[in-house]
Amino acid sequence: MIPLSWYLIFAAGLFSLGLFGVLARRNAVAILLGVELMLNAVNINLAAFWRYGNVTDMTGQVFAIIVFAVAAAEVAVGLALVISVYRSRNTVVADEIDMLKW
Amino acid sequence: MNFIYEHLLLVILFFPTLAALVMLFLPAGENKLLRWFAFGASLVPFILSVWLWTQFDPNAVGYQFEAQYPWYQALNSSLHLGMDGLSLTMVMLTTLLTPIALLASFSINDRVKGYMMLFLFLETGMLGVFMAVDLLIFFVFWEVGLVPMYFLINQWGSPKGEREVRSIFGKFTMSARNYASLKFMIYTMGGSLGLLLAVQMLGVLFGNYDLQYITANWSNYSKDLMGISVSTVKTVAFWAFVIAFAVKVPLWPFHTWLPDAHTEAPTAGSMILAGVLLKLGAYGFLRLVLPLYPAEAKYFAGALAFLATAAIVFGAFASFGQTDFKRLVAYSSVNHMGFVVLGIAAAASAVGTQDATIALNGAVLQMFNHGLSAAGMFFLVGVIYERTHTRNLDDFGGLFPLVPVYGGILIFTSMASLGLPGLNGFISEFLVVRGSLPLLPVYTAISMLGLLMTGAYILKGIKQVLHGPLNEHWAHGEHKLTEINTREILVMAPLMVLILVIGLWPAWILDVINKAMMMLF
Amino acid sequence: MTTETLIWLIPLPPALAFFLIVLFTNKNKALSHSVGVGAAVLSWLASMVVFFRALGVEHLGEHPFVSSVNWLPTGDTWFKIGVAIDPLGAAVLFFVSITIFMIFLYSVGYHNFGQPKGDHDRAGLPPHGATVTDEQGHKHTVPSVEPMYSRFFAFLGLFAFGMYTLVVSDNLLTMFVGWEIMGLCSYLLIGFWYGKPSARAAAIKAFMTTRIGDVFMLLGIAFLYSATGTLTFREIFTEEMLQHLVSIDPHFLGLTGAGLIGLLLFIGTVGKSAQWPLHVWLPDAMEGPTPVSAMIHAATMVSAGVYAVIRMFPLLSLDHNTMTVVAFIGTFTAIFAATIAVAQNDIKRVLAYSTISQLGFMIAALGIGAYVAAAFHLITHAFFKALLFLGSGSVIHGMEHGVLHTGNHSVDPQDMFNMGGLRKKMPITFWTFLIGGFALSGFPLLTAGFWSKDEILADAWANGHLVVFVTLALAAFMTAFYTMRQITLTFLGEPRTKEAEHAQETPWTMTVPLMVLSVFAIGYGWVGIPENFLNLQLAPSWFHEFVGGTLAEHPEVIPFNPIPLIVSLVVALGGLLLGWLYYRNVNSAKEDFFQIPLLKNKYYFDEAYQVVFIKPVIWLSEVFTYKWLDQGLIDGILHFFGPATGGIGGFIRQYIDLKVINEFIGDGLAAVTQETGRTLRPIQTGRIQQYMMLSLVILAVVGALLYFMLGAGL
Amino acid sequence: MDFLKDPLKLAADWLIGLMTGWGMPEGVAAGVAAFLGIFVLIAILMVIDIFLVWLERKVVARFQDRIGPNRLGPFGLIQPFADIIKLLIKEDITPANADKVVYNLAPMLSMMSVLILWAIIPLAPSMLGVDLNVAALYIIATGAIGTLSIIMAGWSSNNKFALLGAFRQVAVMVSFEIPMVASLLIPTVLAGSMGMNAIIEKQDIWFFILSPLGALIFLIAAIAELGRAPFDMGEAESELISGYNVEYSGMKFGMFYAGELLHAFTFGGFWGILFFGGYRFFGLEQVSPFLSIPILLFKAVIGYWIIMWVKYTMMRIRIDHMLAFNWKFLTPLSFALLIVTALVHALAKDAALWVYGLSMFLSNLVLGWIVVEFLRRYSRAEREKVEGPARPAMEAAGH
Amino acid sequence: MTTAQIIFLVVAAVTLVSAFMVVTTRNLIHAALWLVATLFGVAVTYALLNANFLAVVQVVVYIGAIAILFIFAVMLTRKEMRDQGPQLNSAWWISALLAVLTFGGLVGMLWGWKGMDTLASEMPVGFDSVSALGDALISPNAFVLPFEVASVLLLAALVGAVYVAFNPRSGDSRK
Repeated sequence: MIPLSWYLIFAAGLFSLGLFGVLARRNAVAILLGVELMLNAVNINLAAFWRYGNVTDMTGQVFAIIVFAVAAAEVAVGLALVISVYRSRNTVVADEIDMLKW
Repeated sequence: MNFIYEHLLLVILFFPTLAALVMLFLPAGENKLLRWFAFGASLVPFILSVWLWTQFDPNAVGYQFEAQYPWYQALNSSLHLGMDGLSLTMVMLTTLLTPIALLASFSINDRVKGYMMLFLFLETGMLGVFMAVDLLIFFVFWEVGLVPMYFLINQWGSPKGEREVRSIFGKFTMSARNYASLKFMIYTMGGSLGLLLAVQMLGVLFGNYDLQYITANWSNYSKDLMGISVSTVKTVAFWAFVIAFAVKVPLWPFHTWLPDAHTEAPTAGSMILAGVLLKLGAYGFLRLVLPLYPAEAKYFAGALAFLATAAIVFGAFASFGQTDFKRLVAYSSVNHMGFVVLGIAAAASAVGTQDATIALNGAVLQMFNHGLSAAGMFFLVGVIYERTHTRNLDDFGGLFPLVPVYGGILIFTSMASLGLPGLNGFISEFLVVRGSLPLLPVYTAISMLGLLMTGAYILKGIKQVLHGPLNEHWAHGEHKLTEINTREILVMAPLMVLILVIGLWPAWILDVINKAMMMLF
Repeated sequence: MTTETLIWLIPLPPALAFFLIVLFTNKNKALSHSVGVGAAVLSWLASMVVFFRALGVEHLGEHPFVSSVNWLPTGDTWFKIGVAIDPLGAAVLFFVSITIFMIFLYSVGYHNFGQPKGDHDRAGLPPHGATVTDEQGHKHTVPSVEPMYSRFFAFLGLFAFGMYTLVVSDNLLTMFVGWEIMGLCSYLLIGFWYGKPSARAAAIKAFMTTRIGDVFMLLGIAFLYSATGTLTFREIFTEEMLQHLVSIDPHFLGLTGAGLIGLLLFIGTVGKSAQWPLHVWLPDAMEGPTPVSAMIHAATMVSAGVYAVIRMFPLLSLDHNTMTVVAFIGTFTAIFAATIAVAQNDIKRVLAYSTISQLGFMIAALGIGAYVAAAFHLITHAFFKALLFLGSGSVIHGMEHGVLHTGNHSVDPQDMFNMGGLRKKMPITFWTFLIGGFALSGFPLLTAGFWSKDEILADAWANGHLVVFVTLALAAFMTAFYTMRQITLTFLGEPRTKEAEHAQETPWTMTVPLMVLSVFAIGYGWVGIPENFLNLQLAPSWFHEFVGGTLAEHPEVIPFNPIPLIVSLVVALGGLLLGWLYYRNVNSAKEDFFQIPLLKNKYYFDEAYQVVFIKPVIWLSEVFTYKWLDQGLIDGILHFFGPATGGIGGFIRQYIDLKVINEFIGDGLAAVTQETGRTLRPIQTGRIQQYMMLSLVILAVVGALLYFMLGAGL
Repeated sequence: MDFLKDPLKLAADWLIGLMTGWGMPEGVAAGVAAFLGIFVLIAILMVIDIFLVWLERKVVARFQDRIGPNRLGPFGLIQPFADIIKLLIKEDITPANADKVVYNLAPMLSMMSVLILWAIIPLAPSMLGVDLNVAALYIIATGAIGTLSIIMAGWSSNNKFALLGAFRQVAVMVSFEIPMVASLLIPTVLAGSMGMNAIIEKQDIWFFILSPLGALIFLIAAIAELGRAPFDMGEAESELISGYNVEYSGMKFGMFYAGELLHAFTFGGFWGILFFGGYRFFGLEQVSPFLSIPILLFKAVIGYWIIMWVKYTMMRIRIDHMLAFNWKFLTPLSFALLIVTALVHALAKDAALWVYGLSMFLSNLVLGWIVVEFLRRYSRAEREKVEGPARPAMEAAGH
Repeated sequence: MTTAQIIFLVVAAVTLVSAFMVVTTRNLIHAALWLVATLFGVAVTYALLNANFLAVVQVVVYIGAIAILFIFAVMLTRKEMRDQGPQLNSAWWISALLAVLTFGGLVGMLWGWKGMDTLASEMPVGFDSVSALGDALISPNAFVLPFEVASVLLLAALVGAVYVAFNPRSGDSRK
């Protein structure tokens, strides 16, 4: 059978890939894509811990569900922001959106 | 339903707050909606407390419907609610008077939303004091009640009027309602500072604020505290408690905020102020002072009785000396509440005897009765003030033919206030006098002077308003005085019915009070 | 229905009538008086049934009708209220129910039921008359109906309720309830025409004066209650209870407990029964409509005072000092009021003082221990005084006819000097008034007043109270004198004014009560003829037997003595004769020798009270308590705090906050912070990913540090 | 009898036995058998699909007062086969600058999203792919794949009309997913399970009778989800030529086309399953799967026919009206209905069956009435805002 | 190597490769589509973990809504069909280093954990994880409050997103 470590390492990999996307991509939408990957990695962990822990205790799954909700909210607001920024500044490159300093 | 039953006190306590929060989302301009909503919302606690009354077992010892919710765990203070016959009576009074006061406020057109919300908050504040079985919670609700009242007086009080403040530093004027609200707020808060300190001392000493626990342990606590002998500490703490409550009751000479606040408050504010807020002080005496400081209370019973008698006598005299109708009624509260404290003082001097029980019965019933009659009186003053925009007794005269129904109601309510046998005030005053006479004969005898003057000022009020030659100013034209309307009659109706019912058959409520008093003391 | 239930029900119809009229029928005059009179009839019927059943019971005094219920919980016990009818109660109930019924009936006519509405009548003022046009087109002014007709019956109903409650109650507290309800009603009824300032003042005076007494009485009740633990008469008037009361020492003027309680209760009576020095309200109470005067002075309220004293007699009689006080007050009032009555011109005022005087008789009788005589006089007096008041009302009513006819409103229809010769105009009124007057004067053998007054005098003589005897005899003489003065001035001779010429007999609703009452004014005396009158060995006096049975110790029948009889014959007949002789020639107030200013102004008691009590109280209230104490002293102290706090605050702000905290600490810190910030500003690039990297690096570093420093055992 | 009772198991056992007899490991054999089963099912579906084309054309012809295909074979039955041959032999064009991978993937996904729906359709009590305990959600999930296919098609075509069509279609599908979910939850609530078999077994009374309003909402949402008229935003011939599939030709177009028809048929089947008792028909399903399959298919055809009926009688609705209709009307209504259903169910589930049924039905009726009444007033107010207050008829006649 | 392990490895590999493509592809639409593939992979992982509900919801929410939104957003925020310029910023190598470090750190930290070799727990007989999950979500003793808070969060996000993205210049279509 599959030991827990496989899932954890798989999730860690996914998380690191997402992190790379977040840190390295220029496009704001792509950054959000990376964020999604990270969230999914977390969810895998949650589900795995549920499955490998006490199955009757649904905490892991509930957490995952709430992460879904948070992710949906985050995407909705994040993309709305991106579109809004695009409308006013005509760019979605994260480096160029740097007015909020000093 | 089961949930409500299990958390009945909590629901009653916070339903008004909840309703007020919901009101926040109602449109501000819809006065009708806001009024009816607030009124309807305040009916719910009333209905629930009627249910509470039916579910209440007067024979059971201790608190009923007890419920404990975590609140401030670091201090071991919890939202601990409970109900015995004493608080039940007061809760009934509060939940009854609030809808009535709200119904009475239907004529308010200015910022209705804020007004109604403040009223609902006020209800929670008052109920909290009556339900609290935790000293800290008691104090919190005690202060919570002040804030809405302050704004009600300050914002919705009588718009006219200047008040000249004279002091040794010179004279200045400020608007009357501002003066009154400030005086009310600062006086009450200042009075309760000592209470806060004493409560904290108890909390530190016992590590929690649970009233039952502290009551059981404090009265026979005998170790020295902070290097001071325990009796000194107890005496100081006793007076800290007493002053806080005496300001609220109010006892002479702490009473001068009352005529100002009552006079300037909006009608419904005065109703609640006189009907319930004053009871908080007396309730404090019964709930905290007597159980916590039996020995000190007994020792200082004479002093308390002196102040009570002074309140009765001077209150009556001052009331008689007024030319302002509302101020007259306001001073009558000083007079009537004096009887409550007299009863309490008498009981303190001989806890456990039958005389004491009778005096306490009288005091508690007097609290309830005064709640009914004072609220009614203030409302009636408000009714006529709304129509004439004056409270000066000399401006009225002979209005009876114009407003026969109003006149009848006014006389009825006045008579209840006067203590006419057959109406509620008599029962309680008689019980207080009966209970106090063997214990404090001199003070009781002197307080009879107050009783006499009660008649004088009540009759003065009726004489100046209703009787005598008609002041033609109010008979014709745009100033024509209109009769009390159906809504206003509906406001008075429950009060009047209760006044009569208690006057004729007091046993139903007195039985609960009596059993509670027997168990408490 | 058992008698006990019936007793409970006696007070109810008038109370129900009150509520019915107030709440429902107040718009309809006919319905209102039907309800009111109907209630009076019901109560009367019930009272009669109870009375006759009481008559049929042997030893009613020992086994009265009683019934009680729990009312107030007082600790472990209950305070009970209940009803009881013993012989005294039954006798009082008898006259109360009849007079109340008569007064109700009388009021219908008195308030001009069936007449048109007045032209300018207004609620709160007496009706001024209405103009009607007959078939020929002539305009007449006729009496107009009272605008507050329904209200009057409502008040009467409440009043009757109070009285019945008082009579049937078996304890002091409910008695006090009835007592005070009557006080309220007297206030309302005296001030019935509240539009008149005099009426308004009189109402307040009545209420306040009686309240002085009531307050003491309440104190007495409370004292009694706490001393005995009960207020029920039966339980108080037991041997051991009374002994216990005597044994209490209240440390007050050397009185025993019983004496002090008795005194306190008696002060209540002084107020209620208008005894000196609290008598001042009663003459002023004449401002009310006449049925009210009758109600207050005859049937109910003042009787209630005496009734209470009679009730409490076993207690009062325990202390010698108290009895002396009672006797003194009664006797003094009797003579004092009689002297004033001589100088009054208002027909009702004379009767008012006469009432005070007669009540003094009763009180004096009690003071000397003449229990039965007092009760007897109470009842006979109630009948004939009600008769007199109603009669005077009838006279006034007739005079008002005349006033309306001539239209001259300056003529006072109550002034006796404006009357004269009314016997022809108002025959029924005249004859009934004559009966009443003779009864009051104690016209020998025939009238009730003779028998009762004679009994008092006989008791006084027999018990050796010579001072009392002489004074009362003098008062009785004066009573006869002023009564005859009144009759002469009012009815005899020729009309002195046009108005008197045009006076008219009143309608049947007014005359029937007069006739009924005159029957009792004569007949009721016969039930109390002493058994050894003139040593004739008649049948035992029924009244003496019956009412005397109330007391545990049956009062003894006093032996016959001719001296008091002769004295009372002389004073009655002499007074009447003298009055007639003198006043048949007097035609105006100026000719009257007895218009002495001191008497006419009632010994200046009102003025004295004004100066001694009322003015100081007003000063005490308005100036001392409110202005000086509250607004001056207490608020002054308070107002010290506000500005003082403000001053301290100002100082702190000026010298500490602004200088030290703001300028030195606050601004200095801010300058440092600003400089630091300016230096570090470039770090902020605004690029989110750089921030994230940085934070991640820091997170990693901190995490690693924690991991290694806190140990790998995590 | 066994064969009649459970032919599938019999066949599977036989197959597995046969293959293990050849020396295969049992697991592999089971896998192969399952695969074969899937293959057979898909094959049958494809055949059905072909006949659906014929049916659709016939029915639309009847609606439009025509005869429809009638030349090839009896009643033109051969016509669809001819169509397929035509599609297969047409030139396979990929537009220039198109994203080729995505372009080619889209029709496959479209077809796939329909076919995998059949994994959870119970043809008979014992005959279904998987008895998923989240089957109701599964329907939505496959819808998501459909959505994806459409947007992929629209984007990869490198055509503005295609993109616009895809946008519109996707907006509609995403929006109407919400009332769809809510109405799917109604059978779920009533049955207490999301499993299809459980839902069918609970339907002693058709859920259509317990919740007619729910069935109606499901139907409307399904039509929108299918992108069929009156909600055919993605195609909208008059505006967008053919919408997202404008650049497709040959069998790729054929896959979109066939997918849509099969999808409609499938939703007709789901309608039957969720609200009309699925394979149940007065106990006949107990006799043999050979009876229950026709029952289900018959119900599916009825559902499909109703969907067609709607399509060919309603005119297309403007996109903003459609979305407003969804967000402002259908979604709130579906939630309200869900709440009411749950409440009534909770209150009345222990009552007698007829009480339960009646209260359910009546509550639906009342809610429907309230909604209709509300709509009437709202639209009157809207009309008055535009036209001014309605004049009395008399006065209007006078002008 | 059991069948499950093989399946897992395949799925994981596909997922990770897709994820890698997500963060590196130049074409953003492709990135979004690769994200879909990744999400599918994750959904399959859930299914492998017997979390049916999560798997289905993953498809519904992530693919049906979030991925679609991404595609929309990508399309709405570009002027040309093709992506211009570099898709990675200049400091991408630091990011890569950080990502690798993170992975290394995570794995390193996990490596020493004794629970790594845990095997999946036994499913109790008759245990329905979906209904258990439903109970947990609405039970007052469990997660009803977070659940409700999450719903409020969603509502707030909905309103906020509409407000933020609403173009005031385009105005209300109804006017």
